[in-house]
Amino acid sequence: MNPFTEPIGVTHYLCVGAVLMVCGMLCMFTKRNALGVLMGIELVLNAANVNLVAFGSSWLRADAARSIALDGQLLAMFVIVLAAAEAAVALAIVLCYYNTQATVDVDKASKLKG
Amino acid sequence: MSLPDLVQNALHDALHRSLPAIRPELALCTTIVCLLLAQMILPRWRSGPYWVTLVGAAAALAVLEPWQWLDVPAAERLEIFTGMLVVDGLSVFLRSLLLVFLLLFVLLVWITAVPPRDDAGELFVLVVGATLGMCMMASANHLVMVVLGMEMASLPCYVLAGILRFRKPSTEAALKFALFGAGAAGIMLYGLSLLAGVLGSLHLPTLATQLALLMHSGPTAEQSLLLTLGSLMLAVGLAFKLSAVPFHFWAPDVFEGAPAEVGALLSVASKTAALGLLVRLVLAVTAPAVMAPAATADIGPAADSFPQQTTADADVAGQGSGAPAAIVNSNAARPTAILPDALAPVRRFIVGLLSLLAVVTCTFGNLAAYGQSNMKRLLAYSTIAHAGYLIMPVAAAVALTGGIAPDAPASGGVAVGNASPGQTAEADGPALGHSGDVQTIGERLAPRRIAGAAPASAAQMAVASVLFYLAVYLFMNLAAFSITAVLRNAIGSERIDDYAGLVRRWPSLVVCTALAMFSLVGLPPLAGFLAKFYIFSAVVKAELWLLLAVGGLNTVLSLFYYLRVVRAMVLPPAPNDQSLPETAARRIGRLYCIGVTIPLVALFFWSETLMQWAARAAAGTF
Amino acid sequence: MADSLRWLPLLLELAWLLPLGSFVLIVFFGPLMGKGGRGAGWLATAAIMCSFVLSIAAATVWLSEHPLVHSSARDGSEHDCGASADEHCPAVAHKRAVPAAIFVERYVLAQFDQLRLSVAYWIDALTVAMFCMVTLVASCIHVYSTGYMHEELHEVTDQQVRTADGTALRRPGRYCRFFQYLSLFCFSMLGLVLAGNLAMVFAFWELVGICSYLLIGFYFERRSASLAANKAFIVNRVGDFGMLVGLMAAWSGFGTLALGDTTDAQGRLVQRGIFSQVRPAEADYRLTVPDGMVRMAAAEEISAMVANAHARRPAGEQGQFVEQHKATVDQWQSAEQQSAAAARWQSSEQPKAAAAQRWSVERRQPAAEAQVADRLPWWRSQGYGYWLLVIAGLGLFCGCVGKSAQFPLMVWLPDAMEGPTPVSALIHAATMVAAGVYLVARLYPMFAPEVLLVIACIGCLTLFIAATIAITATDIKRVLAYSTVSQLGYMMFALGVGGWLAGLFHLFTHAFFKALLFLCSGSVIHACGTNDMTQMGGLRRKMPWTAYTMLVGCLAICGAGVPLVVGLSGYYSKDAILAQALSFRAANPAWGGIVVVAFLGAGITAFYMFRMWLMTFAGQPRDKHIYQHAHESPLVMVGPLVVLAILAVVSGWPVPGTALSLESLLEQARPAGAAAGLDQGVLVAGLVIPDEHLSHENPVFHTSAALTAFAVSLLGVLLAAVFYGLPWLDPQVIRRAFAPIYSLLVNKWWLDEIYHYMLVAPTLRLSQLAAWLDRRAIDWLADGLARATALVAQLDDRFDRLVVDRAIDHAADWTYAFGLRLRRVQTGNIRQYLMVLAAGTVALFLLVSWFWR
Amino acid sequence: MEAINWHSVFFYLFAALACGAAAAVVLCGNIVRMAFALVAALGAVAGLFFLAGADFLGALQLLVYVGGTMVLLVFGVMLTSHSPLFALRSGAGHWIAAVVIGACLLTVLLRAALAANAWASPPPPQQLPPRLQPTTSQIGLALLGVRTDKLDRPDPVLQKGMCGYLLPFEIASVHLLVVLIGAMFLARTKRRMAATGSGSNSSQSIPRQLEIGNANRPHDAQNPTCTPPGE
Repeated sequence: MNPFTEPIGVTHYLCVGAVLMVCGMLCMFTKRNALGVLMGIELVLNAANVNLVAFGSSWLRADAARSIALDGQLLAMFVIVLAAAEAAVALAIVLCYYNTQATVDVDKASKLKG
Repeated sequence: MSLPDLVQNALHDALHRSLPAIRPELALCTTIVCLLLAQMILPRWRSGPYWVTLVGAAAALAVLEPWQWLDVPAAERLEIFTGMLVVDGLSVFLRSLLLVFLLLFVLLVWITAVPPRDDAGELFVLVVGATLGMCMMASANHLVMVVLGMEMASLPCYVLAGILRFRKPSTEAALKFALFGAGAAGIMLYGLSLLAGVLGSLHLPTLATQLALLMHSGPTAEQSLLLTLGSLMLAVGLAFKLSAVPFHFWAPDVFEGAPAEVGALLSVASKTAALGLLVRLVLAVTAPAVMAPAATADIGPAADSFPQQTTADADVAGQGSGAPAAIVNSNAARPTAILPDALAPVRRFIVGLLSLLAVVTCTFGNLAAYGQSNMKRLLAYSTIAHAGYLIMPVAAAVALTGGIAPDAPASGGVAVGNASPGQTAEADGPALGHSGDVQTIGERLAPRRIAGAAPASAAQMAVASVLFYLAVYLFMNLAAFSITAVLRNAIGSERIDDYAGLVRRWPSLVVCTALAMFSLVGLPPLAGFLAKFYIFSAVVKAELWLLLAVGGLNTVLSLFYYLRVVRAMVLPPAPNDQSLPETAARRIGRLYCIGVTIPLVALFFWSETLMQWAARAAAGTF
Repeated sequence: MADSLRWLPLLLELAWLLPLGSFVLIVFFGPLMGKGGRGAGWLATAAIMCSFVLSIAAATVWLSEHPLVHSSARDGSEHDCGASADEHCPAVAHKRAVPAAIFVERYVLAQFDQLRLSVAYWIDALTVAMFCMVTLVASCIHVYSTGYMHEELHEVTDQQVRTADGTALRRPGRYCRFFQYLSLFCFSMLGLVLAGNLAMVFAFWELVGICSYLLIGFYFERRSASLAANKAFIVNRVGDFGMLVGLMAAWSGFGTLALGDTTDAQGRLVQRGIFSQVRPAEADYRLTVPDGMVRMAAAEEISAMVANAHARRPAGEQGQFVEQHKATVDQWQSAEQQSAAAARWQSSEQPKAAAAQRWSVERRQPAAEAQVADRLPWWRSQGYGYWLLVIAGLGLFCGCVGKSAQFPLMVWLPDAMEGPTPVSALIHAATMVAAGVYLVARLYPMFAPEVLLVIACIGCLTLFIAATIAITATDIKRVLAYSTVSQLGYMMFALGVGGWLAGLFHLFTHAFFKALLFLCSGSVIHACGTNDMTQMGGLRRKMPWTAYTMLVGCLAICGAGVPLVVGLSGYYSKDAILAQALSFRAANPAWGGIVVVAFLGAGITAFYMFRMWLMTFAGQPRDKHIYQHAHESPLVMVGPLVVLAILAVVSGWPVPGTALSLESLLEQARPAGAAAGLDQGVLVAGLVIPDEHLSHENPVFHTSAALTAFAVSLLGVLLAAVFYGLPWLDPQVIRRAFAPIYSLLVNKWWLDEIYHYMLVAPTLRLSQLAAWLDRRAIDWLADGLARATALVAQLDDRFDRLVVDRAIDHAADWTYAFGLRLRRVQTGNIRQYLMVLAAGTVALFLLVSWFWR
Repeated sequence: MEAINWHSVFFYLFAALACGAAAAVVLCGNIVRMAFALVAALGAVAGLFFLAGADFLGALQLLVYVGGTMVLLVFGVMLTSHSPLFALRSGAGHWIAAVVIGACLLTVLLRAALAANAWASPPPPQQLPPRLQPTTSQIGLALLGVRTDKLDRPDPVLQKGMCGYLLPFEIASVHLLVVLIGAMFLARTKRRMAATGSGSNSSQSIPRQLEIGNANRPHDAQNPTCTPPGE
């Protein structure tokens, strides 16, 4: 079966979302640079957005009437806004951290433990 | 209907119906603006931010008019902003708690002067912003509002954790909080997208009805897989806010790094909102008949389209003892009342999940608190443990919404155990099989009319016990944290060992500490006891014996480390080199501590009003 | 409720709370009130006096609404109903009417499901009378104490306590503290009297206990005092344990602890109280086993019914269901079922927990409820649940046994003499020990005949044992203490044989003369500085007021009077008791023996009281030194003596020209249906508790009781005079002649020793046995076997030390160590936290899909 | 041989780009390269949005994410790049753990994604690639509180659940305001000097004694940690 002749469904998008999610998570796990972790967060949020858009799209499934319609896009829009806000705050915190610790290494942030 | 008409209708609805219902939130928004303006126009008015916030919070509380709800028999359920928010007893109760806490928080920060006064403006913008978000969480009726509310509550808190921005621990705490929170938010969003995709809506009541219909017609394995995963990921986000194990890791570090005042905010307000949201979400999906938007097909979810249980007050007043007739009536008025039967697996799932979380959280929090030497860290673990206690009655409420349907093993264990096996199987048969024909539904409806009465009000009492616990918890934890803050200012330490000999210098404060700690344990002459009593009785009603056992055991476990704090203050001799000259600030600090401790005793003796209010608030939720 | 009656709760409430106010004020400001806290005494006295005035006002209000009628016994209008107990004559019928009482729920503290914890009052004539009596006696004692305790105003040198260097202990005075305790004591007692539900009763019950603990241990530096306080507290705990059992039985059986019916604001019935459940009006106030107890007893049948109903009922078909349930009832009434069920309750071995559980099942199955409700009367007629009622009654009585120092828990009361004398007076006359009798009287309606029989027996035993011990005691206060125990035995005995009024009447008269006696003895002790009667004698010349008021007290307690004409207060009350005892004997010949003991007790009482009086006041002084220093007490102490002496004389008399007398006032409060007489014993066949009115109305009982008691008492007095007044006989001779009996009595029947033995023996004996075995094993088998045994013993010992002893420690240590290990989970590394976040999600999913598939 | 579905082709193209770039973000060690890979991934996601018919959202993604958020991140990179960036590498243990957890997560998520196929079946293959219908005006109206999409929805339950987004739209602005003030507050390096010159005092009022490990320091009498209210 030739994949290029088959129409695209929700599942395809969900797979992309899953991959993005996992990449974002991996990013958060492995990056010692705080900014790297932030980038991972952006990927994770994007994964959710991909899902939402896919579920809201009327082109990707046969019974489009049961999709979440514009709700998907609207929620995704708010997620983008929130992600921007989150990035701003997180970045400010990272800068603050950098100011006091002179590093952006998250592994150095282990004074508080136990 | 033409487009301009639609717009006109929407605007009319927003301006005349919805806006008046969110007056407290509007007052908070105004407070934010006033704070910014005050800083801009009157930069030298150094106590300006305190006054503005105090007035703003008081105004918000005033326009919320919680005292009205003390008398209103049953809360009227009002969906506003075309279903985005819902105003009912629960939301009013939670918002009043949040605003009361805001008021007390402003006073505390004023007294303990953390952070420096120059930063007070920003601090209060953030705190008010966070409170606004929490209010949204408390009355969210739509997944967008869930997400938005949680983010609005979280983001300012990240900054607040780092409010002492030139101190290493503080920035470290903020960084950990922000990264962990963002990760949890990501997971939650992902799960939420899955849920929405399967159920086809973001509007909670619609979603719940969809779920009930889906369960009724029997979901495919794929659908239930997606539902399970989605709800679990959503639960992760909530568990993060609740600091439930294993998603609690941020809590101890953040509490230790952030000032004690912020700790109070995180442990009280944040948890209040999160718990409110949890209650809302689980009740929305397990008792959808209440919300039943499918009952009427008209556009625009006006409040009057919902059959209201105006008789619910009688039921609350009777407190489980009476008024089955009232319930029968209100049940009969709801065409979708059949749906809860189909939801038994969902209930089982949620009860199991919440029980698991509660057991693990409670035990872990109490055990890990044992070896702590830092007061704030100890309180952080105590907060975690209390999250566990608080989840228990929610599980109980979910179990109880199912009534005594014999197919719910969580609640019907004894009934099944006593009836002979053959009969039970016969009775259970049609309930378990999801055959959708109308006759079975009618048959199943009939016994529910008789049997469903008491459990419905028992579930309300379970929710009421959560609310009562939250109200008591506000004072207990605020007292504990403000004592920590006052002591930090006085003796410059947050180590428990450094509290030695305080009893001879500041006996009043030690008494307050003892009261707060004993109340946190749940010892009798204090409100904490009643709170625990109520939640445990809810658990007993739901017959979740494991939860009861774990809760009881943990209460015993927790006694030790709470007592250790008091012991550290009382028994060891005071170091001789320290003198504590009395200053006005210290005296006021102590007075504040005494002030927030008094309710712990008072609420024990005058718990009736609060409990009644909580019961009414809970009744409005069903 | 009549208009003026609405003020009654308020008046009594105020009278109750005033001592509390005084207590609080003294706690906070006591030391500031004058030099050494002198003002505290006046404050406390003023408070209790105000309470007294308020109580009098309450009594006035009460009497204005409930005018007294002439009590049938006193005015001689005798309805001859005959001795047969179950005959319905008009007099009996009217006595079945409900007593006038007010039940007010002042404030609901908390409500747990059915159980309401509230501040509730039960007010009837008894409450009002108790209030007047307690506050009056307490007022006298307060006034007296301001004189008696004046030493405590400044620094006190306690000669009885030696410090480490051998000198007498010097300590600051505790004047304030004394009055603070007194106020609290009065508050607790009044609260107990006013209480309208058992929870409140229990709370104040405990408070009374604590106050007595504090007051008995007032001189806590003295070892004896602190031991006595501990003893009082611990012995009372034993009783309270029984009381808790009774409370729980009552709660689970009645579903409420309130005495009266709870109504809401509109006056609708919310919950039936204990009294109306156990003696419902629709059953003509007969003793009725409440529904709850019947259900508990019939739990097995009920669960079977539920299962039945569950199986048979087609969903939603109500009509068929009713028919079915009727069929089930018929089926149930088959003869064999009946006999089996009737046999069951008598063995009734089913565990309570299981019963409760099944009951809850039943509650959750309303379908079966109607069926169960139908069966209830039949079950009740079969005696289901009766044993629960008995258990509840016995449990509650256990508490009274402890508090009222009945056999076998009477050992604490004589030791309680270590407290200051006014405290003894208060404890013995009006508060603590009266509480037990009061409670028995209050809960009288719910006592089954079997319980009453137990009460009578215990009371009889107590009165005899205590009276005999008192014969040989030489400590003046101990004589009085044993006399109290003995008199309390009388009261319990009276209550037990159906003499509700007689017992209470004696409680009141006894309060007056016992307070008088104690205060007189305090006056003597104050003057002589010693308690020992063997060092006194001839004191009447030095302190005439004390001597003659005490004589009045002695006469009163002996029941002196001209038979059938007039007498001191004790004469009337004791006669009433003995008459009722005779009535009881007539109804139950099998139990008649206990009546004889009661009469014997009356004689002994007269003997030891006069022995005491004569040894103290008559004859020649035995110790010149003490005699020379003795002096009459100040006016502030003598005044209360005179007041009490007058009361001791007149309190049994009706107010001339009116119907107003203590007896007729109490008669108003007689519990509905508790006039007994119609209650037959179930467990003890043929037991009949006779109606008290019969003993009044039947002149046979009345006259014979009066004459016999008089003769016996006279004999006792004469005997005392022979030994101690006009010393014709030397007591030493008698003592030698009856040496075994004397040693029995002087050692207080070895009760203390028996308890000591019983408590310590098992442990001691066991360890001795082990030691003995050990030694024997080594001595006798000094070979390889012995060594093996030794080895095993050693291993066992090690096991003991390492495992058993330290298991508790280890459990704690492990928890702690586990807690410390948990800290290591919190590594502080944010990336690990994030990994746990994701791993937790996955793990949760796997877990969930594993379990919920 | 059926005709090539260009819609699908483009989907695979963008999907591969998004996944590849996301993987590159994970694998890159250099923060700047990571940033560029992230830009690529987000851009590809924007392409996916277009392909799903979400034109406005795709544009928003490009503008806000690629334009705004990335600039923010790059700023951060530049501001903090004084320290050696290349030294920040994780140990092998961390990687192994991360990969194991990531693999588990991927399995679970992919399983869920594939499960969706069962109930949300793709449209029939003969259907032509749909034409782009602009959603901008619908989104705009929705943000005003009026939903005009799918007015003909057959299911009344779902119809009911279509809410207007007026409140989130408005409240998000308050949120952004608060958050930006917070971010500004944190990012401000210097303490604000009060006009009265009392700034030095206020700076001292940060409780110094809160430093960890230094908790035993006795109270410094010259350095009052708090001032009474109303001062």
